[in-house]
Amino acid sequence: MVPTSHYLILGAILFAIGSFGVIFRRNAITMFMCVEIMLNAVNLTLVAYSRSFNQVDGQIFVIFVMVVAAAEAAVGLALIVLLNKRRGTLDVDQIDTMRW
Amino acid sequence: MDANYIAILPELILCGLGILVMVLIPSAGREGQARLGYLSLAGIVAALVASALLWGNQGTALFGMVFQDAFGNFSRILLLFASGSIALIALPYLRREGILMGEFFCLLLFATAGMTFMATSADLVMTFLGLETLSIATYVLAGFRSKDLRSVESAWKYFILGAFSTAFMLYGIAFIYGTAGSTKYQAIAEAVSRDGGLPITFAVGVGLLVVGFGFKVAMAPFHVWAPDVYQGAPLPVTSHLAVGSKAAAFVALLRIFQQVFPGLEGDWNFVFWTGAVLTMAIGNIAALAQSNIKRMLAYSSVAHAGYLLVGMAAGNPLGAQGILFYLAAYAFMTIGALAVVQVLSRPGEAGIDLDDYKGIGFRFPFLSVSLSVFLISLAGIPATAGFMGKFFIFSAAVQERLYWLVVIAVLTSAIGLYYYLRVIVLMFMHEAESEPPAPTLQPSLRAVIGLLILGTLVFGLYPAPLLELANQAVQF
Amino acid sequence: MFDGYLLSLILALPALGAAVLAFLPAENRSLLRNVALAACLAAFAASLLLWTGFDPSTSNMQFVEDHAWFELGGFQARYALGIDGISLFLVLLTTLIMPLCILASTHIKKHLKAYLCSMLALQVGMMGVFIALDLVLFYLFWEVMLIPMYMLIGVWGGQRRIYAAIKFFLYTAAGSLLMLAALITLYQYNVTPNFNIVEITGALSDGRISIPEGTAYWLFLAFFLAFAIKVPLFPFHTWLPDAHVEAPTAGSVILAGVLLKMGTYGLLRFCLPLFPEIALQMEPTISCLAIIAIIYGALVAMVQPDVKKLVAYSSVSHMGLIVLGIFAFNLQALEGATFQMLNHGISTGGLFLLVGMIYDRRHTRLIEDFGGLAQVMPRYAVFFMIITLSSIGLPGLNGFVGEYLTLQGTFLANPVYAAFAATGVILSAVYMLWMYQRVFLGKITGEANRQLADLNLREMAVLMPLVLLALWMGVQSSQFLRPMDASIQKVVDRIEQAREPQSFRVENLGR
Amino acid sequence: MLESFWILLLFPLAGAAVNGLCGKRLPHKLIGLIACGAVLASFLVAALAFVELTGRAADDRLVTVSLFTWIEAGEFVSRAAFLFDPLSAVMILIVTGVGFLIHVYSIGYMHGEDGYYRYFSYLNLFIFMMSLLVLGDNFLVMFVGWEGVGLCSYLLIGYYFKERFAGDAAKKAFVVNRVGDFAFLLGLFLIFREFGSITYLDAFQSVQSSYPGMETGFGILSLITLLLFIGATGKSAQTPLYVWLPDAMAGPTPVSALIHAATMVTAGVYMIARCSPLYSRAPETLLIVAVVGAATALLAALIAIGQRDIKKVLAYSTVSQLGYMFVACGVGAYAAGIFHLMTHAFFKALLFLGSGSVILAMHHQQNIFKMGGLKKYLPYTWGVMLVATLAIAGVPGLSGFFSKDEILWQAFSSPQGHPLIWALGVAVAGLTAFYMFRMLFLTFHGQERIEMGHHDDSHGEDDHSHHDAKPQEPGWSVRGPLGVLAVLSVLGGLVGLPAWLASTNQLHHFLEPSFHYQFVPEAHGEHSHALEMGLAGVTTLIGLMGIFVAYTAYLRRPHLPEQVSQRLSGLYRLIRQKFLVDEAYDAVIIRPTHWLSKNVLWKVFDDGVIDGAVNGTATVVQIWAQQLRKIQNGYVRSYATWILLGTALLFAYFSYFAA
Repeated sequence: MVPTSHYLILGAILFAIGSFGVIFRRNAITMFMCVEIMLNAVNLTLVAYSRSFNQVDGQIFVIFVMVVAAAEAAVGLALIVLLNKRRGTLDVDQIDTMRW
Repeated sequence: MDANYIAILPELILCGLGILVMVLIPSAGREGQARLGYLSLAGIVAALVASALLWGNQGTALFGMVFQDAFGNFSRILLLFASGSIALIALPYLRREGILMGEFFCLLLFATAGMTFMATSADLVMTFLGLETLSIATYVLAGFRSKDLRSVESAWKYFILGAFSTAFMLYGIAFIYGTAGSTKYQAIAEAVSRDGGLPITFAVGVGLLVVGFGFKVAMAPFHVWAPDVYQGAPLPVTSHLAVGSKAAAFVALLRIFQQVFPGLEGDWNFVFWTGAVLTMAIGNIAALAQSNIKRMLAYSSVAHAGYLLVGMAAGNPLGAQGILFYLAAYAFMTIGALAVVQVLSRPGEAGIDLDDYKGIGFRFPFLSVSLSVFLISLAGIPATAGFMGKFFIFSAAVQERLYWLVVIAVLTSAIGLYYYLRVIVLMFMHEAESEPPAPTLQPSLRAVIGLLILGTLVFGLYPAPLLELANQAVQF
Repeated sequence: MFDGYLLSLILALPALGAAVLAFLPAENRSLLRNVALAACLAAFAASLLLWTGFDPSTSNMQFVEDHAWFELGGFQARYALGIDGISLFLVLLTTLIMPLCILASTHIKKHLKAYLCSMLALQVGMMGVFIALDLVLFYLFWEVMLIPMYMLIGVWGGQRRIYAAIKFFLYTAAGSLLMLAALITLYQYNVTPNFNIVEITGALSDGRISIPEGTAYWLFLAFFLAFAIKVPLFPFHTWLPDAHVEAPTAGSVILAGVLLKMGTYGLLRFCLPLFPEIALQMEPTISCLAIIAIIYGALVAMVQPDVKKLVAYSSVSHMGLIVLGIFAFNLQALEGATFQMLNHGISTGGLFLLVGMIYDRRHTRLIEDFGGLAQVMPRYAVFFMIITLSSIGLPGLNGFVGEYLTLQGTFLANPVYAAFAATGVILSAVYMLWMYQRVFLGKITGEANRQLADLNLREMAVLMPLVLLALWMGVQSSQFLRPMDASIQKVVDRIEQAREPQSFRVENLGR
Repeated sequence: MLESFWILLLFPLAGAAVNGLCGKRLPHKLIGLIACGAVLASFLVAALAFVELTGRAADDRLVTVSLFTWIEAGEFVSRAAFLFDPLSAVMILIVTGVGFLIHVYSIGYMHGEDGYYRYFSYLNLFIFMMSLLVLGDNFLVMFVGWEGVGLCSYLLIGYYFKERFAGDAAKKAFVVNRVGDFAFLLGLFLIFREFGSITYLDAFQSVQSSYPGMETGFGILSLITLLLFIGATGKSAQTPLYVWLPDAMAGPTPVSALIHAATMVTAGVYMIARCSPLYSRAPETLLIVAVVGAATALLAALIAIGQRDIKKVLAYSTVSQLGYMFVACGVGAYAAGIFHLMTHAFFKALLFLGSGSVILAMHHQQNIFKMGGLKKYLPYTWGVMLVATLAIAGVPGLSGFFSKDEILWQAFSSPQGHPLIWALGVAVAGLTAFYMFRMLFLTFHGQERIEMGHHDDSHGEDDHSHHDAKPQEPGWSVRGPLGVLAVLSVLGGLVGLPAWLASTNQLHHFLEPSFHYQFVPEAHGEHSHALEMGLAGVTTLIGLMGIFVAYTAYLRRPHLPEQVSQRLSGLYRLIRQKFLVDEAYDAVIIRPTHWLSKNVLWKVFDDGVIDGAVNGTATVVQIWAQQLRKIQNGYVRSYATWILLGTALLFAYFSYFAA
């Protein structure tokens, strides 16, 4: 049996990858995908804990997270489409109308 | 453990009505959209009445997922009041901008439901759900003026950064769950008090939780999104962001840190101390350099988050009481100020540069005086609720001997005086450069602004009733 | 007749006047003026009842009103009003100056309604400062009055009005915010159930409240800074010349006549009774600043080319003397200082009124633009002379009594201070008379000066009360001093108690 | 009448008020009548009270009346209370008597001037203030009068306020007096501190009990008396504060006579006499007083020699004569000082009024070198002026002789005196005789060098009409007072005949009770009448010599002065330029202070340092603001970095804390 800590470490690595992805990728969709990676890293962590406690609370939570992530994805992708329409690019570094 | 749906009646009303509005949108026709607005408003009022009627109930409901207590009800009333005013203010705005669509109200209803859930939540899952309900609805609201790049950009920035910080918060929740074995507040509190020294993962979890809330309340350095997003979002949504979502996050924070983690005291109030100092300083100083009133008010909103964080840093019941009072005062003055800005702006959100305010003082006396009152209250000058709020919060901090924090708070608010006063200077002391057409002030708006002024002044002069309610609310 | 709510009435009358004004048509200027004047006069009449009903034999607060206001963390802030011998005349001074200011504001044409409302609001704030007994209430009034003053300077002021208004506001607000912090801190040590200054002082003096010395030191500094800025004490005075020069006449009059007194009143009411030990410790520093203010203010006043600025710097000098008197800690000096507060209100207020009158005619205040005015405006010259003499402390007029008592008291405390401070006697004559000479004496210079009209009836009606009062206070001084006696004695006793730490400690052990 | 002597204060006050408030609408005759009537009434009251006072026993000659409490603060009490004793009786008689004469004179002199009512109002106010000064029963009431007469002096010097110099002179007088008052005030503070009261009698009693004998060394008493004396140097124009008096001649001539010769300037002498209980116990101060008095007498006499303006000559002469009075006080001979004060009031008032008559006749020509030979046109004026000049020159038999002689005798013989002081006094007597006769000769005798004055258009339109006319004697209202004063100048000395002429010096005897608390040191030895008489002879001789020199230089050999001045050009120039005292004050005090105030305190310190710090703070915050807003660069990735950074910090903090 794989110890819980392994899942946790994997989760942490995934989370770190996701968060650095958000910072270093310039494409809007990729950025959003990186956020999804982070959410899934959390899901993995939750499930791992849930299993270690032998209870389902964490797993139920994961389902909630997935639902929320789906809703977020819907809104987010719609926004990205809109953004592309208004700005004509998905390069986030060119989206700086408002600053200072 | 039972459902006790009565306890979540306000949320049920909001959600039910939200669904109903959504369903009715297509059939209402162009003219009917406004009626949907009034319907939503009625729903919010009904929810508010329901919350008031629930005052006095104790215990938990919805299978232990929500509390029923004075704190929750106080927060609900506060949040509902904010949303109600915003709905009323939004109607003429949406009509003017040509985006009068029922979706706005339905999203507002959902967001409000999310906020009230955050206020009553007894479980991190519930808190998360409330937060996300609020957030997702607000992402859309921020981009509601979809024809305008600024609005879309605002929505996008809010969305991506919001999701980013939510991920941190979720990760934190996961750690807390992993340490305490439950997401229920009570269980976590018991775990904290049972085995005092919790493993590092718990501490990290709490820290990450702070990131999520810090983002919502615009605590430095998690405030970076606020200026851009506030500036780009439609004006009523800016109000909603500045007041509703911030207040919801604060009450949730309060509940978590006052009710669940009192044992952690020494650790997290340093975080809030630092956060408060940074937030007040950055908000107040950066606001000095702004030329757009909306953006200036965004920074001001950041600064006010700082003052509220002073109350968090105090971490005592007095601080909680002060925060609740301050949130109410803050709702009056910020919604009021942005409402006046809205009235004075022109279609397409033009005319919101500070220069546009030159010399309007004696031309539109009602609006200018109202704006002045709200700004004076924001500046924390007495005879306004804003002063009383600051007074209570600083008192709480002093009670915990956080003298330096209070001194810094006081100095930064002295800096803050400058930019609030500058607007008054522009309005009353400069000559107009052009002759802008008189803005139209709908009776409903006049009524809302009047009401908000009344609240600002009455609670500034006689805070006792509100203060007493807040006092009851913080008796967890 | 109005027992029990006389003070509230005095407070409410101007507020009521402002409320009525808000609903009157803006076009009917004379109606607006008359309503405002009526409100002020009513307040003045009501305040006269305070004097007639005042009992000079006690140091207790009189005409007390005390109602619950709000409760916070176990303390009660209360709507507590009351006056004693220190505040009695400051209240009267306020209610007297206001109607005169409204009478003297006929040159205001722009936004008259707002102007009058600001004036009345200002009056409420200033009155409140002098009569509030609750610390929170005091602070509320203290800050409230900033806004209308800010508007008066900023909207109806001169060329650089905006700079002056903002400077005034930020300078004073910065000080008062620190006071707020101190005020809050003070509560941490409070054992009385409320924030009443009298009760807190009482508890401090019988040892029920004790503040560690380190804390008390900072608290004192915070309070002191707020008051010192308001006074304004050197080196916190630079807002004053700008504010005075730019403010409209009535604004300057109120600023000099009443607003500055709030600073010295605060020192007397709060700094001394609350922190007598620290006051004693800090006395050398503060006295030195006060002496510098006296001499420095006078010297800088001497070389000002603008009459208003000259009077402004002379205020710095005069107020320095008041501060010096307050920190001499004996009855003579404190009574002299309190008396001098009234004098300064009358003489400097009068000077600003006079300067305003000539400014209305010539639209300049530069001394070099004038000359020989005594020939074209003899009545004006006479009034100016009398007020000038009052300002430079000529015996027989009010200024002398205050100056003399203050210096006498200071001398008893420290002869060297008094010797330095008394040079102000010489310098004030130098700058005032030199200015008078250049403006009024000699040949008439310039065609514009030849055409000037002398004072009209209204203007004389504005000045006459001040002149008569200057005479009355100069001759029948004891009528004004006697009501102060008991209250000031109490402050002195408080300081004396702090001077003898030994017996104080023994008392504490006994408890 | 004695118990209600204080009502004499009311008449001039009422007169001043009536003339001041409604004088503009009153006819000139009535104005004069009111003013003169008021002073006359005061004089009559004073005279009646005086008579009653003399009727009482010597130790009962003291009346105090308290009207109301003026200032009260703790132990500090000052009542509006008045004291009538021999000293104040003599003073008030001089003040109201001479004052009345000068009022009458003014009716003629000021005829046709602008602001006639203003003049009389001020003059009455002056009498009121002077009476306060003299009658007050405590230091503070005296100080009211003290400053009040200063004010009147200011107003009257500046009477011709259209002229620049009048305004300058008025301000100078006030400010210089203020310098003295500064010290005077400190003296009062010290008196209250030491003796617990500022009422004369209480304070003196306390002095007597705490200082049974003289103070040794320079102690508190010396300090008090010195401070008061500095006040007196201001008011009574002594070194170093005499500089205002010559300038004060800018005022109308009757004012110079009343205020700047007869009454106000003698206030210092009165004050010292009043405080004799203090002074007599402070030998150190007495020495200073005597030396300052003598030095002033000499200095002013020297300057007087070189003056060309008739009034300036008289002004310096006044300074010089006041010096005598201070010498008297300084040697402890207060009564002698008061005696000289009185005679001086007579003859100096007469001199001024006479010179006024000349000036009037010469259409405001004041330069004695543009007069000459006026005796022909103004015989009456010449006559009275001659009497007065003889009196001041100390010619035996006239009032000035007796009073001056007594002072010199006391300077020589009193325990505090010194032959050196006597010698100085004698020298000054010679100089006095010289410059007074110089003036008289240049004005009335010798060649006619008449050049009429071109006084400014501002006073009296009718002046123009007869510019070419010869000088004429003025009217009765001018001549009358001159006559009375001439008589007084001759006979005034009889009240104080010296011991070698009469058994009792009546004035001394009368004043004795006022110096009750005085400490009288034991005399060192007996001096014989013969010595006193001999010394008087010496003085007289010197005086006659002075007259003779003046006669030689200005009548017999008119070229002599020029030759002498060429020979001694340095000294002469120094005297002509009044020893450059004014210039020195200007260069050492006034200019540096002004420059410092303007360029350093105001421009550099106030505007630069303090305001610079204030505005600088604002600028710094603005700069921060500009920097801070740069964080908000609009890039969402950078925002995410900030969030991550914050998270990392939190992470670090919490892991550190939990560990």
